Amino acid sequence: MKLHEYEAKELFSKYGVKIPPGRLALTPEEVHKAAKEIGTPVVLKAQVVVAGRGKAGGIKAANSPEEAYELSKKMFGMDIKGLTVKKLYVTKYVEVEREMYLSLIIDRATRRYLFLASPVGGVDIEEIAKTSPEKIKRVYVDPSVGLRDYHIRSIVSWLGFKPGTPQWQQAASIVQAMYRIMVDHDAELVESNPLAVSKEGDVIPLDARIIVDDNALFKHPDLEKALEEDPRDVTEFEAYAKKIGFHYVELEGDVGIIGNGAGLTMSTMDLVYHFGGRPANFLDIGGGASREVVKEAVKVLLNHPRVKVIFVNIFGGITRADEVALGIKDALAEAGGTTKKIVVRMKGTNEELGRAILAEVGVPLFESAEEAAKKAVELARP
Amino acid sequence: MKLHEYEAKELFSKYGVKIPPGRLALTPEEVHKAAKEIGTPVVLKAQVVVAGRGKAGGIKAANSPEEAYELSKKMFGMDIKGLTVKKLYVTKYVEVEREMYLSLIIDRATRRYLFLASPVGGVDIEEIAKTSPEKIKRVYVDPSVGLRDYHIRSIVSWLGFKPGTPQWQQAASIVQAMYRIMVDHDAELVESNPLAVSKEGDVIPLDARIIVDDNALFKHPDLEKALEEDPRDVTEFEAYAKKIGFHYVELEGDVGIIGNGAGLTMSTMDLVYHFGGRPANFLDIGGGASREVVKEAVKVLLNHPRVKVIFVNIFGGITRADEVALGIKDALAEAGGTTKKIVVRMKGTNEELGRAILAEVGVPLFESAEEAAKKAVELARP
Amino acid sequence: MTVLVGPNTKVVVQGATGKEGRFHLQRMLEYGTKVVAGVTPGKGGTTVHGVPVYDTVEEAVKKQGANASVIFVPAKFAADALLEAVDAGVELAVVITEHIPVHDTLRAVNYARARGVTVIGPNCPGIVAPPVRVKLGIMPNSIYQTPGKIAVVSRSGTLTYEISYQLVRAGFGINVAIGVGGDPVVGLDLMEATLKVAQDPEVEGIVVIGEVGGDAEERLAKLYAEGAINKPIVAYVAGRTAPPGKRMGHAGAIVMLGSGDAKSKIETFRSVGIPVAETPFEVPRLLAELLKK
Amino acid sequence: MTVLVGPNTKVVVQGATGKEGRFHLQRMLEYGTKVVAGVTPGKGGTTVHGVPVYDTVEEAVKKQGANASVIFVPAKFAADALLEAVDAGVELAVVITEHIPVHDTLRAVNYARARGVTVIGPNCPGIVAPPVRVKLGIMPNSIYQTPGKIAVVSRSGTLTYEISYQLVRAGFGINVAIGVGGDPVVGLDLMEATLKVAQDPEVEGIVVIGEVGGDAEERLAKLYAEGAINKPIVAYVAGRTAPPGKRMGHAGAIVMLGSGDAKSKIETFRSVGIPVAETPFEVPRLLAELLKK
Repeated sequence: MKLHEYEAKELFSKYGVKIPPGRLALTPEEVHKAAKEIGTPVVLKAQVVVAGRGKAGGIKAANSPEEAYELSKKMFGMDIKGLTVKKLYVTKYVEVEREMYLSLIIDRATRRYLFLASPVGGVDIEEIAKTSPEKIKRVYVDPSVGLRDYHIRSIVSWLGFKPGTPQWQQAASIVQAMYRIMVDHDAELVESNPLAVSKEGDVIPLDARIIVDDNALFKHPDLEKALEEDPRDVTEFEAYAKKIGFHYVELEGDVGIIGNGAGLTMSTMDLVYHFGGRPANFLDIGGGASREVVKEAVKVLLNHPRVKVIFVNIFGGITRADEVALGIKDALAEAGGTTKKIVVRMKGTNEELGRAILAEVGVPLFESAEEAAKKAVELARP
Repeated sequence: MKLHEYEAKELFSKYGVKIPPGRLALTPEEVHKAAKEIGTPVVLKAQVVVAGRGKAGGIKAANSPEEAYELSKKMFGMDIKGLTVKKLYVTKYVEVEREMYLSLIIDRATRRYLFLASPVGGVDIEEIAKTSPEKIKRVYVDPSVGLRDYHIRSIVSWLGFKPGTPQWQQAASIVQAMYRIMVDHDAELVESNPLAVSKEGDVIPLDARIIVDDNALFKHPDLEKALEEDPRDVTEFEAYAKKIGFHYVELEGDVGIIGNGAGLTMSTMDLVYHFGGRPANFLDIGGGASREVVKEAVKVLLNHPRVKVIFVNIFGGITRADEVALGIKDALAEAGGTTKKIVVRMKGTNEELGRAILAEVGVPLFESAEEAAKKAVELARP
Repeated sequence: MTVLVGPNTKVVVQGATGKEGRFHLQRMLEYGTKVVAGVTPGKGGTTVHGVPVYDTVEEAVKKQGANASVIFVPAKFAADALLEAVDAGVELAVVITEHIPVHDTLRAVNYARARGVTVIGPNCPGIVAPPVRVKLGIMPNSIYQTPGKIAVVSRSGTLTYEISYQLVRAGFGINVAIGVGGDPVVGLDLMEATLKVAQDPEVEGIVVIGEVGGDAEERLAKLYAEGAINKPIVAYVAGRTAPPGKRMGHAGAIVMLGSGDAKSKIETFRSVGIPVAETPFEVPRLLAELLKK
Repeated sequence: MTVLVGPNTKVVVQGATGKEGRFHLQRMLEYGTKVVAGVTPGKGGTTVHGVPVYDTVEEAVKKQGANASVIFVPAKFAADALLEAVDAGVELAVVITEHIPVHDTLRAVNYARARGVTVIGPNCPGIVAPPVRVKLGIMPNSIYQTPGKIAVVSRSGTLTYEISYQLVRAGFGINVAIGVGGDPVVGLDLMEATLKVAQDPEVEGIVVIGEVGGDAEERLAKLYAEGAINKPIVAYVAGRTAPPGKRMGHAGAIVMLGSGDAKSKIETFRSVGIPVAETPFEVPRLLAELLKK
């Protein structure tokens, strides 16, 4: 679950970090009121959980409540990388002395928490890694001992602060807060970019990003509720497929993909691409493949406006091909006819039986996934 | 720091464990009032931090507030193993169905927390270990992962409870509370003995014992304060020597011992005992040995009523014998004469100088600790 | 012989009385695995397919000599189940369970590793070794009937079966197949598992199946380049068409902070001389070519 | 050669600018130890007796190649100092500091062990090896001028010096003396340290100095009885006259829950054939007798 900036900043604040005054606004009127209360100049920030919203026009400064009001009218409803702007975060404009980068992730290789710190920030870490990799300091924190003073010292001095200064203290408390947020909220990422020194000399997280482990949401009912109320980065279709229990990701092509298992489904997407097609989605029905589940998956894609061809690729050791075939037949029957084509590749038991059932509804069953993929791509051609 | 039973039980209660109603009383009048409030029968328990107070007459039952009043008059001021009874804990009499043993310590060998559990309790663990060692279950908890449900299941089922019963739940929450107390309060021992099942079917810690790591008291100012107000298990002399900064333990003999380093001081006690004497104390002045420190140590023992001979055994690589000698001379000067004898064994630099200084005040300096010990023992003979 | 498992592997199934546990316990028995005990707290004293069930792993170890565990318990309790297995003294634990919170995994896996216990998973199909007919996991038995010299090491489940099937059809035999798990943090990662199978003298060739997310493939390539592995490797990496910032089914299959995309993994493999198949079906051919050399 | 330390041991002193650290840094240098760096947060850039001081152990390791640390920092910060040393990659850490809370030690020592770092202490005099003239600790240099074949392993400080002195006077040379520390939880306990020195071919005889509290002596006796140590051992155990339930100077020197008294330790040693000296001064004679056999 990706937290909105305003949610992330509220968490920072809850952990004692000083953040610029800000208000969430859902209408231009609320923006006007917020700008007035906070005092201009303010910054209007579109609350969409994608990177690069600034370049996409999702961040604007305003010198008066009126200007904020007018700007917000254009911003509400904007589309930023496929997401619609419904919330604006109105925040005090901060004059910045310098910008830094600080994030906390889980390092897979060492199985430790890992702080990435750079005295240069404001751009993506990918950018920093490319242009000045020597500026990135990695500080590993083992979960069995937790964050210690020597870690903090190492990070804060790398960011360029001097021991004993108030800035050192502020930066240290931000490091501590980020670590506590990471652990207490089962986060996968806690990032402050830019972390800034203001003209007044305060160390302030100008932007904040938190991603919480979806598997741990059951421990955090408040977040679960917030996600339910605002599903944020899922499209309508993703929400629909997830509700049924599928792993689903929206892509941009026209060949609908259904696979069992994440790796196989991805490789099916890649296969379609390899033969010149464009996958429309990733839909993983999970390891097994029952009649009911297959039916539901096919129904999802039958309802998908962009999908022209549905490519079902099931590899099952003990999965019965006749079951899968019946699931597809059921989906077609429930839909009551469709213009979409279906191509099935299937490895399991009772393949002949499955082939016969699919033949009834005019769906070809392939044994070779490559042949099936070629066919799907061919059928999708205009 | 050894907690009194009432303090330990308050902690248990704070961690959600049901304990029998109880009141601390400092006078017979308070005992009367407490017994009335709690409702008789009650048990009066002397709050002295030594084992075996029951056998020593420190635990009495009373059927009425008047009986409690009368009994308490005899109990206040009682001497139990050298400690004076100043506090009584008046607690509701609990009819017991069965008694168990449960404790939590730090296991040195595995460097883990260790629960010792026995379905048979009420006697010392030493006793259980002798008579029915097979009844003791050891459950190790690694600090890096903490107490987990499987540990609790293992302990609670060993104690004889059935999953799903209210007793199981009560016992499980006692295990959890003990672990939390151990970790939160830097304890070295958390013990409930007996842990009892009452006739009503409740699982209750009838007695509770907690020892907190002295080195961690700075983290627990409330406990530090409680220790200051009630030094509990230290004699007047121990309190006096500790205030100066010495490790001091009272023994029962008449040869006063001063050593530098714990091992050397113990071995000096043993040496005196080996040659037929009886050490009066353990006084460790620490690794080094400055003039001032030696003076203070000697002064402690000069003031000790039972000590006839003071045996100073200093082994120092770079310690100057003349410094030590001057310390002894200073102490004697400040005391203005004493009937006590002093024997010094000393290994360091400037030994001749030291010998000369000590000779002035009639104190022999030995190079051999064995010779010195023999001399000390001889001098202590009536 | 095969790595990690052998004729003396005695398996306890944690979560044996649940639907999944029960089903796969039987499949494991059918495959030939010595499943000696099941564990479900509160179900001690019962049996599953003739296998005795205990309340604790400790009992299963003491009474049946179990030295390996396969874990099917629900996500909320699975990390604890792993800790219990470690404390009970097993040498190998395979965690099938998906959706375990990653911070829980982190703690449990680090604990196991510190105690010298090998963990496969979580969120994995397990390990299967045809030469000794031992399976701790959920791979379809039918695919793993042909013992041989090829090791398959993979971050995926069904894709592993698919590629194993293609290998067998092409005439290869399987020495061992390890699905290391699709979570960001696993007990034995793709690099470590590859290194392990490479050290087995019985293994002649290795198929590595990677996917988007993390840097295990890159670390493996580095190791290979340094000469730490001198066995032929063919790789396949799933997810070239996966968009950044999106989780592709597996919790670990995500391109984050600009790292972990399939293309760079493929390039890295190729840059150190590891051939990468364009499709899963190309793997057997590339492997045959490599082994001919 | 000696165990744990050698000519390549490069020492960083944590807490180098404090009174104790400063004093003993000089003594270690005088003894011949390669003290390459000091560490005190905020004092980076200064020097102590010509040795450069850094803010972090990481810097000391990177810039001076330190591979061992000796810790003099105050009790409240000492466990963290140990963790820092471990994370910085030293192989050996000697914690001199007394009065560290035992739960803090527990965490830090377990962490170090899990990462393969040897810890001596806390609350210890350290390690000194006359043949290589390396000292990480606070032992008086004057006592350890005679290299030889005897290893002294001890839970005590000054008593170790005393017995070492008696050994040298009796004509023995010292190979290594290790004071394992007087706390209940130490990084390398009496049993483990004895096992370590016993594995050194240069060691011909071992003097073990135990005291009341814990069961390291009993575990050592068991190991000896099982044949894991085949070097002559002479033991001494301090605290026969220590009353139960009282802490004898060392936090770890306490008879608790009926275990740890000196008499039973002495009896256990004798029951497995390890001679125990009645007084510290008997040690050289017993050792000489044993080595003559």
